[in-house]
Amino acid sequence: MIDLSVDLAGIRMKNPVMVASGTFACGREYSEITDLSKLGAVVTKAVTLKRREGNSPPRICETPSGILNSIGLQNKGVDCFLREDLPFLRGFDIPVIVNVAGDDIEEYVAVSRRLSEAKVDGVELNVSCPNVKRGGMIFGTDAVAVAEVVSAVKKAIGVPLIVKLSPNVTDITEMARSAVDAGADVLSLINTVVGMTIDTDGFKPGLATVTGGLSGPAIRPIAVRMVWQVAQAVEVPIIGMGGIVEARDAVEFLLAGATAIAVGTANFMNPSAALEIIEGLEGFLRGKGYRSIGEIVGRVQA
Amino acid sequence: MIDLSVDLAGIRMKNPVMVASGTFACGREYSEITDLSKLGAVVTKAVTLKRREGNSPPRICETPSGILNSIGLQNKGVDCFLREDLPFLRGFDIPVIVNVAGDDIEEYVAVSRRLSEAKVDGVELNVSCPNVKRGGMIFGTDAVAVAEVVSAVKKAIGVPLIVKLSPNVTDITEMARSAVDAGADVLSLINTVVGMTIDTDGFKPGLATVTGGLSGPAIRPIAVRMVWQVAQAVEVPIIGMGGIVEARDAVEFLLAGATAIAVGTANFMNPSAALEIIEGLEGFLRGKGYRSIGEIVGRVQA
Amino acid sequence: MHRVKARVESNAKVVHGVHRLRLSSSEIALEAEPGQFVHVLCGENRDYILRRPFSVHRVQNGSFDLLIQVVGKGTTYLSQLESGDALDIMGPIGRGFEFTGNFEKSLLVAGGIGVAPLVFLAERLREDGKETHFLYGAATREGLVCLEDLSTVVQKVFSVTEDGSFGYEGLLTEFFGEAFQEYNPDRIFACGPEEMLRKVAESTAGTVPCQVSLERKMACGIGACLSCVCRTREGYRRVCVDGPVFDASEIIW
Amino acid sequence: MHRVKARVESNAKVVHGVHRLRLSSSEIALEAEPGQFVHVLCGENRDYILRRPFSVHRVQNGSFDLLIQVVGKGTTYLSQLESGDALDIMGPIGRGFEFTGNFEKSLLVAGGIGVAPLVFLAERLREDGKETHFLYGAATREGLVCLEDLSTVVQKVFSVTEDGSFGYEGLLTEFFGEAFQEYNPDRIFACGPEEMLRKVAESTAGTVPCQVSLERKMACGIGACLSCVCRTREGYRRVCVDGPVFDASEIIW
Ligand SMILES: Cc1cc2nc3c(=O)[nH]c(=O)nc-3n(C[C@H](O)[C@H](O)[C@H](O)COP(=O)(O)OP(=O)(O)OC[C@H]3O[C@@H](n4cnc5c(N)ncnc54)[C@H](O)[C@@H]3O)c2cc1C
Ligand SMILES: Cc1cc2nc3c(=O)[nH]c(=O)nc-3n(C[C@H](O)[C@H](O)[C@H](O)COP(=O)(O)OP(=O)(O)OC[C@H]3O[C@@H](n4cnc5c(N)ncnc54)[C@H](O)[C@@H]3O)c2cc1C
Ligand SMILES: Cc1cc2nc3c(=O)[nH]c(=O)nc-3n(C[C@H](O)[C@H](O)[C@H](O)COP(=O)(O)O)c2cc1C
Ligand SMILES: Cc1cc2nc3c(=O)[nH]c(=O)nc-3n(C[C@H](O)[C@H](O)[C@H](O)COP(=O)(O)O)c2cc1C
Ligand code: FES
Ligand code: FES
Repeated sequence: MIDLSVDLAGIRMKNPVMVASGTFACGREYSEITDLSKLGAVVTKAVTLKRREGNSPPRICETPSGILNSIGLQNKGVDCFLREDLPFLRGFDIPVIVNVAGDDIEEYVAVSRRLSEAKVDGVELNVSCPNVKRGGMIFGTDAVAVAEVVSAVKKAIGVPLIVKLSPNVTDITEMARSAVDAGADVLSLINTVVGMTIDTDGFKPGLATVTGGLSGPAIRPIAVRMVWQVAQAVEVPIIGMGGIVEARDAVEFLLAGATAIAVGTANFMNPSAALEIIEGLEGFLRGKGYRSIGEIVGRVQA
Repeated sequence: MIDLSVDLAGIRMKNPVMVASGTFACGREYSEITDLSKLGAVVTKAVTLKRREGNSPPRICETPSGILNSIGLQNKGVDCFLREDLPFLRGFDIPVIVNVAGDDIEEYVAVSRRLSEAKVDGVELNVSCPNVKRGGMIFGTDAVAVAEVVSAVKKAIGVPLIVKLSPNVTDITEMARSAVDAGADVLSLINTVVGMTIDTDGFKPGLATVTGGLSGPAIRPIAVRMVWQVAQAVEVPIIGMGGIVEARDAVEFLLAGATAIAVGTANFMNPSAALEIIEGLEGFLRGKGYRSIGEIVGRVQA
Repeated sequence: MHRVKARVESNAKVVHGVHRLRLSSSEIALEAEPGQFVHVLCGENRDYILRRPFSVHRVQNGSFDLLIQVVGKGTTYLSQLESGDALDIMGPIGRGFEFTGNFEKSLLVAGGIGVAPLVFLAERLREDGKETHFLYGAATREGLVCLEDLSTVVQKVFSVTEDGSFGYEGLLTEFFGEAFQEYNPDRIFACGPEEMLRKVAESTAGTVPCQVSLERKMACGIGACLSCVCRTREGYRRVCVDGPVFDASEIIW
Repeated sequence: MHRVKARVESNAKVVHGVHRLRLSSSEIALEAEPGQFVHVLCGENRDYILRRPFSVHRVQNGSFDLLIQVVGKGTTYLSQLESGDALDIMGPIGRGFEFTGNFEKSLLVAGGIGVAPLVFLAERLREDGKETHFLYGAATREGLVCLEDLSTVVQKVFSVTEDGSFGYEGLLTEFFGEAFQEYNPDRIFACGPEEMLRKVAESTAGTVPCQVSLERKMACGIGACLSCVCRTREGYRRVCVDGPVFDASEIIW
């Protein structure tokens, strides 16, 4: 038996494979064609205090080996989440991590506190959504602002606090240290990279918001690099993501120093991507003669 | 007749298509299979004061829709460049722009002065090479350092000064403004994005330097976004690059606000890429009823 | 909704640039309703990574057809498939046309490849014994790819081509009023370019119920990612699962 | 060096996972020398974007062969080509084997698919009337794909397989000394995995001249990008144009 289980600052997962925020909604849609109970954990789409409309369409376009999105924070608000989605997710006996966004520190704190009271398994602070004009972005690219929001939320909750970092910064390790010093129990990286496309027939941007977030295989080398850099810089566990499509990709992140990984854009290509990666990881470890996933974490010879 | 000519702060080019530094050496190798005299301009591989060995191999690996490189600054030094390569390039009657790198401001100044005395058509300061450990990187990601090196070189030369920006920063417009305020006549963007891959069999990084520079179609959305942002922020002409493979890609950069564009990684796939893009641009403009390339620059409806 | 590896039974070039792909899947063939679509993985490629949505065009016993216009990479890939190839397909997906209501005469309005789901709908309407007319526009006679099929399914086809090579000359929307007058329908079902749908919707507003099938770029195709929304009176709604067919009166164009 | 659209004349599966591609190009066939390679665009794909280098394996009148081991995306693409398909090829490229010097008896050492350029070399050596022996190693009998071809071209083939299914059992390098003793060559030409080349080079150091053909990942393939360098006594040198064949004494392993 290969031991795939991991402990993320108290969040016990039977394997290191989660689904990335925003690409899996609250799992309901995918539950029809994939077995959620096999996942390491589910991370929900961002939840805010009140219902949000999100950005104007078009919200998506394709790029070489990637996609650009500008969904914005469309969601029904934390109350509706707790009423409708959390009970559903609880039915699968896997950790439920809730991605939280807000316009200001107060909103982050209020939403996180509600979730903590409801005993979700973890709160993931989305301090890095490039698609929200008000607030959001500033937190993710300024180390002082990151520290402020993290320490405010940390004081307000009693469940593990995950901070999701933006890759759109000069020095990712500065953000990481700042988040950890302020109380982050786990770091998630990376969120999407700011990008833009232009339709050369209509002379219009591909997205209504002009710029949006790039995800998918195209950004994987950037994500692996940042995970590796951050793994050298801080002690907390890292959830690695960015362009993971198959088990080998996940192994790259683990070798770079991630304790767990998340599958995002690949869900759109292959709704069973996460499940296939779990199997693939097991096969990989067996093939190399390892007995537990922890044995390869951070083992890149760099 | 479609007028493709552009004037980049005094550098007169018969069309806006150049080849990007480091992907075309000094043109000699490509001259066997492609007609250099048709290019808008050639930008050489980085030149330093003395001969350099460059980084240890492996120096390259493939990533989804991109490549990662860590050539480093291997070159024969400015004297050898002036003796062997410049006379060769002069034979094609197109502007010769020389990419300059260095370990410190003194080296940048010394190399640029020699080139200016030799009357090259433009100097492109590579303040952003992610593959050089000493110096290089710091200039490109710190606005004050960028300003220092740019103003020092500006004082020393009498030919147009192009500053090539690094995308590995939180705010590209800050770097752009800093370079322009310090005297940059033209901005080039983007250089490569720092990335990393790991060989999951050998547990070794794909590159001997561990991290390297990501280029190719994968980074195009990032490059288009930065060109657009910088075009809003400064008045000087911009040379856009990053993943341009065909004419439509070039049009994206022009619409975003670039006056000229450069073809890099695509040369490796298709050594005639630049020439085909020139033809394609002409066809594009004709098809849309434009008469000169300037008519579409910055015309994205954003 | 299922995810299946469907086998290509046949791939026929209908006219230049339009292919009819017959795919075997009894689950999808059995459950699909007119207006629903399937979400297709176009190869194991990592260059363009999203699935592509296509309406169910017709169903047979154990298989169904797609009618595919070749416009880009994904559709080029599909057009080159050969019998026996396998295709990763999710479906049937979405809210199709609502045609069980109380009405007598319907007018189906198809612009170009928008004809695909309307042929399926027309077949069902005939089974239900409804009187069905068809307003069908395309750039040229060649573009009216389903004309023969339709002739046996609907009462009358009103054809319009932009170059006048068949039927009336001009844009379909220029003749909508005339067709409406002629057939006097009490239901409209439309599929085609959004500009056409908007005009049809505006012409019918407040007169007869009109349903339109919308297109949006889609990522997940199953309601999770919120990338495909359109603006409706109830806020943004997902074209993939709240649509693709909407009551025209809901849409804010 | 030329850039041509070469037509695929034939694509034969030699054994499982190894294909022989015959490509028409009189320019390349005419100019290629043993040890040179061609740089091949493996499809119009934007997922993996670099060309792939392959040694010229044999030349005929107006065409040449590649011997391709399927290991990844590019080689899979090539293995699926059909006669009549066109392929974008640059070549011939690089410094091949130097075999015009003053020597009598050579030993060619091939590990696995490294046999590809050595068959071409052996043919030329025979034309020059030289005595040529061959040390040929692979994992299994199947992997000795050129054994039949070689039997008519060289004096003797010394075969080694890792599983002992043909010839001696073990690694080629374990038998290098024995083969060397047996044939007593005054030139060595080797191609195969770098570890094998290093061992062969070390065994011959200071005795007979030894040339090795190196492999590196390549971007431009024509000397411009400096991505393919190897360490030599004169500093980093480009495998694509300063090699791929080097005098073993130049290499710093
Ligand atoms: C519900 C629905 C049903 C459809 N039914 C049919 C049908 O029956 N027959 C048919 O030929 N076409 C149909 N389309 C359009 C079809 O999905 C696109 O033509 C196809 O996705 C183009 O893919 P491509 O790779 O060839 O083009 P590209 O232009 O290379 O595609 C680039 C991206 O844009 C998206 N895209 C491009 N055009 C459209 C479009 N019109 N609608 C939505 N996304 C688009 C693609 O999915 C892809 O993500 C339907 C679209 C929707 C939303
Ligand atoms: C000068 C030279 C001559 C060669 N001759 C032959 C030959 O005659 N027959 C043959 O089967 N193979 C030959 N090879 C190796 C061949 O180039 C690789 O097997 C091939 O590039 C693999 O491509 P892929 O897409 O299938 O594999 P992938 O593993 O998907 O390739 C990924 C990347 O690594 C590069 N790469 C992978 N393996 C090698 C390798 N061994 N050497 C250089 N680059 C590599 C690819 O070019 C590509 O850029 C030669 C290599 C060189 C440098
Ligand atoms: C459509 C879409 C919506 C997303 N929404 C969120 C979100 O609400 N909160 C968040 O923190 N990240 C969000 N992300 C970012 C992903 O969680 C992930 O960090 C990123 O996409 C990189 O991983 P990938 O390349 O595997 O998709 C979203 C990504 C996509 C593609
Ligand atoms: C192999 C290689 C070497 C490069 N060397 C240099 C260099 O010496 N100086 C420089 O300013 N940029 C260098 N670059 C960056 C390119 O000029 C260009 O900015 C970048 O690759 C993005 O463009 P592309 O995606 O079209 O390649 C190099 C890029 C590559 C791929
Ligand atoms: S495509 Fe994802 S919600 Fe519609
Ligand atoms: S591959 Fe570019 S120099 Fe050799």
